[in-house]
Amino acid sequence: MELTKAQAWMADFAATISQNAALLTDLDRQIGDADHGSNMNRGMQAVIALDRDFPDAASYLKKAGMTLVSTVGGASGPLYGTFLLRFAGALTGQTTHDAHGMARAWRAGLEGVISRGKAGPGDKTMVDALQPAVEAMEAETSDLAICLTSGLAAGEQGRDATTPMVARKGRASYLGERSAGHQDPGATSIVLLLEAAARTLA
Amino acid sequence: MELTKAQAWMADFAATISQNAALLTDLDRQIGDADHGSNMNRGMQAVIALDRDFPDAASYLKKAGMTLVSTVGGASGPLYGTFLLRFAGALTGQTTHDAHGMARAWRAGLEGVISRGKAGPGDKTMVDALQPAVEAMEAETSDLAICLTSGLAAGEQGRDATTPMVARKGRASYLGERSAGHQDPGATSIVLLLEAAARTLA
Amino acid sequence: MKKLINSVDNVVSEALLGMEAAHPDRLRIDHANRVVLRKDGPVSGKVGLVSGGGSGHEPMHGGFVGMGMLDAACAGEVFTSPVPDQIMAATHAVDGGAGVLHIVKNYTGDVMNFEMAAEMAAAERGIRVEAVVVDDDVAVTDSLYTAGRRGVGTTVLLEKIVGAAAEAGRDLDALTEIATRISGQGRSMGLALTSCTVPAAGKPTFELADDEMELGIGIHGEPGRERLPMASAAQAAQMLVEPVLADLDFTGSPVICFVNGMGGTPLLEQYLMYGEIAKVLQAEGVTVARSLVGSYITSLEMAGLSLTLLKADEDMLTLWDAPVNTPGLRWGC
Amino acid sequence: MKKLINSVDNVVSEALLGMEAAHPDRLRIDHANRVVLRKDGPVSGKVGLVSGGGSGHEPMHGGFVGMGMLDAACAGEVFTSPVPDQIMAATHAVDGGAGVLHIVKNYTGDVMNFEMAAEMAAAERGIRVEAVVVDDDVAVTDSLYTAGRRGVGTTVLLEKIVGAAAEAGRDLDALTEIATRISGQGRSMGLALTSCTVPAAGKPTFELADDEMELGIGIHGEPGRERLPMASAAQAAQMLVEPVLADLDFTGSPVICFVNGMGGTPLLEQYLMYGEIAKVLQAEGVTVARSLVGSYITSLEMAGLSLTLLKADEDMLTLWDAPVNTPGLRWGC
Ligand SMILES: Nc1ncnc2c1ncn2[C@@H]1O[C@H](COP(=O)(O)OP(=O)(O)O)[C@@H](O)[C@H]1O
Ligand SMILES: Nc1ncnc2c1ncn2[C@@H]1O[C@H](COP(=O)(O)OP(=O)(O)O)[C@@H](O)[C@H]1O
Ligand SMILES: [Mg+2]
Ligand SMILES: [Mg+2]
Ligand SMILES: [Mg+2]
Ligand SMILES: [Mg+2]
Repeated sequence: MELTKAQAWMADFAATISQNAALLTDLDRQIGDADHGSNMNRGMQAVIALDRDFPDAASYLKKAGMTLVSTVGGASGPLYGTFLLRFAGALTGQTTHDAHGMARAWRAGLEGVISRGKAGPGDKTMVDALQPAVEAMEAETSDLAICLTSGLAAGEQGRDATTPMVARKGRASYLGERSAGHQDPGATSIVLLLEAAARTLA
Repeated sequence: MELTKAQAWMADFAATISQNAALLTDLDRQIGDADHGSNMNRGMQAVIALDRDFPDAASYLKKAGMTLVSTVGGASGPLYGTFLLRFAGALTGQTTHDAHGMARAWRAGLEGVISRGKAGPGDKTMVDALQPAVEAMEAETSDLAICLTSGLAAGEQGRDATTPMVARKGRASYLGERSAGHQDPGATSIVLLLEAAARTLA
Repeated sequence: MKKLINSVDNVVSEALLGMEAAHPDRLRIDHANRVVLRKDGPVSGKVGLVSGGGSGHEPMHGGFVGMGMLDAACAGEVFTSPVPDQIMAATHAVDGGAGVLHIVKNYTGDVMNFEMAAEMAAAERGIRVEAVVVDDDVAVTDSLYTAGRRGVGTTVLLEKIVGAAAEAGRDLDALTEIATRISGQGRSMGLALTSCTVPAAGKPTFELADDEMELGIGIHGEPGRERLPMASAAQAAQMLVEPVLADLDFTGSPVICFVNGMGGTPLLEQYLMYGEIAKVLQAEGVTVARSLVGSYITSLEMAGLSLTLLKADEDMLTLWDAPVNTPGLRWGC
Repeated sequence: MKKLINSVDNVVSEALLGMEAAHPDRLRIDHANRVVLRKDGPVSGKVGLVSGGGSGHEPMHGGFVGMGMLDAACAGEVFTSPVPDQIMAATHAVDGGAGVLHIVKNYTGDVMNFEMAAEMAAAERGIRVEAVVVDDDVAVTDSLYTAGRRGVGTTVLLEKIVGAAAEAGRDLDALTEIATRISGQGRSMGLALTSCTVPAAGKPTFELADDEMELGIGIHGEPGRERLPMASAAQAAQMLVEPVLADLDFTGSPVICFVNGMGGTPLLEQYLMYGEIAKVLQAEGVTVARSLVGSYITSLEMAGLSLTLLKADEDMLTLWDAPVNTPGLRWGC
């Protein structure tokens, strides 16, 4: 992956988060603590304020991940941070920039999220958008653009599927049955990350 | 004054206060601390709960005054209590029950209020209803009923006249100019006392 | 109205039951008279300090009963001064033979009820009673012809300092003197973001829109002097400090700075405001020697803040630092 | 939204400025990392106690820093856990050579951020870090497959008791053991009459009608388990006590009873509720050995109350009584 692409991805994601911060916070108000939008926005503003001088995409995304860890807090900070750190780790040493590599990087990120947060499918978390997205990418490795758009489509479906779920992880789990009927904020922001990727990384 | 009349007066006043407690508290909410109705009601309920066995009106009204002092608190407790104590004192030894005696008793009560509270006419307090009422009674001593109804009429006028006043005594004084435009709660309850008197004491 | 109560008539008496259950080691409560008493009182040879007022200002006054502060507090109905019977009962209960000082906030009702009680206590038992009337609220225009200023935040500082002086064995004259001096050297100003609801009234005393605040409020949920558009913390700090400094020169001696939450304002905002106020004071050349931040003299659940400055001297600071052991204020022991 | 702030982005950092200005004698603040530190720390040879979490719960945790309680508290954004950098900075700052104990409330974010910090502190500096995770809220159904219970009121009691044990020189293993035991023996339940407004969100997290209350709330303004019609104080006391006693047997050993205001509930109601709760506990055969009443772990301006019971033993009671000198909790010195 080229450095400029990685930077365009983060810039696009930051802009999208900023536009959707109120929506994300509002979703979090319903089943959480009303801060997912401001958390992500604070973090992504710090990411785009980073120096633009990096040797490659991997070192840039690593720094972006550390920045999220250092500025976001809450559940999403370590999770998004770990995602980018692992994503960057999978890029390191990659020479070709194809759909295979892309899917591998997303898979690495997903696994970081799972190992940090211990959530599984159906727990009503960002994993429910991220996991189907990664699986769809892995099934579409002929073309990078197609890979990313099918990842996005699967992520959207995964996000929508969180609405009826009863949360078992994160703050929403405290609500028990009352968490059903609300879309998960973290799954929603993952789709924004996928959208930004589809727009910038192909 | 006969004991039964004094007791009828207090019973009537208690009932009237109870019916108007919300109104009095509401007036007090606007320029005070929203308790004049509940204060007076608490006191008058205690008065009507008194034993009915008294040698005469004077000793009964003295006990009623002490009861108000002991149960009402705030500004109105000492003021209404002192009013009744002095009123009762003026009855002591009175043998005839005429308008002269009535006016004298109200005058004594008024003077008690003034010496306790140091308010003068125009300070926007109960004195602004009580003082013109007493003066009207003193001017109509031919007939007891007429004496009381003219006292009431003058008290009503005095009460109405408090509305434009800027308070100089009591809590309303803290509002300065903003106290203008609101009827004084204590002047309002004094008119209820005059109404009860006009209904029961003639 | 939503409150954790059983019935509007029993709020005060039931709260006193809870207070007694929570502090059996330090407090004794005369429930018939609604008087909160120091468990180990009366202290023989010590001047008894009695305060009190309407309820709804907790921890003041009941929470300030204990070693180094008050000997008794009379709890009136919510926002209604106590009656003379209560004050007499308290005065008798704390009399250790050295006389009793009444600490009264300047409200017509409080002043009259304490006066009647003092007259009766003196007549009935020959107890020597002195009184200090606290009137520190600069929001109120003062004049010979009015009821004067309200007593607000300075009361807390006064009860602490005079309490320490009484504990140290000073006599009634000395206590009356220092109490009067403190009352003369303290000034306060408050603002509210919301009103509060007196249980018996059932609805808020006044209404404020979402973009309004009320400047110059007292402690009874009453409206203030001026309704203003909602201000920033920095502006609000100016609005509180300025009228206080305009009323009394606070430079040249150590000052106790007391930033008080009105009940519904979180400590987070109180600290933020303390920071803003400290900045303004520093710029004005005021030296803060001691500070107190918290909700100590409240108006039920009102959101808002008051500032109290007390021009102190070394004696007052030493008394301020002396041990105090009450439910509401405790240090040094 | 009406708050005494300057801008929603600076609430926490400006409140820390105010806190430092108010307590220069006891606290030192690392503003870059938003860490509240004990002025006289690190105490050589003593285990360092670090806690922290989202802001908006004041006085917890920053107000519990000082002799006999915490060595450092990390202040996250409002209701958002601190980041690993802050926790690492705190861990380094309090290390007196005897290791560091992290006191973490069981929220996904808090747990993950503290974990990352502990990993990094151990890797970078070789500091031995242990952690205790408090999860005492019986409103949350607990299971192996969920995030588990929230950490609420027991945290305050734990920080006091373990703070005293650390001050007494106990080592990291002993502190971890007693902290874990306290966490296992504390249970809490809360209710709210109103929600609260996160500054950055600008409106209340949930809405409650004038005749509704929310049972089983946490400390982040989040809705609870059940919306119920508004209850009397006596009923509310039952609703709090019953699930706590159903979860753990509190008879047979001394109990610390902590009745906590959520921020917007006046002390008058808190005491009234304490009385009601004490009655129910007595009827259930629970022996209250110590009690604490006040707003110590709050949700900004939320009106409501929580009950925490801790099954204590003589050692814990002695540690509870030991001197503590923090802005939020002070006695014995
Ligand atoms: N254990 C977990 N694993 C994966 N994702 C999680 C986990 N816990 C929470 N999340 C995600 O984090 C989101 C909430 O993030 P945010 O609101 O920023 O943090 P917090 O819950 O600490 O306030 C949830 O919507 C959910 O998608
Ligand atoms: N100094 C005074 N002299 C005469 N009447 C007064 C004085 N101060 C207050 N009042 C009367 O008392 C009324 C208020 O009574 P109430 O609300 O029961 O007491 P409080 O003001 O203590 O709450 C006022 O409306 C006024 O008529
Ligand atoms: Mg959240
Ligand atoms: Mg009134
Ligand atoms: Mg009153
Ligand atoms: Mg959060």
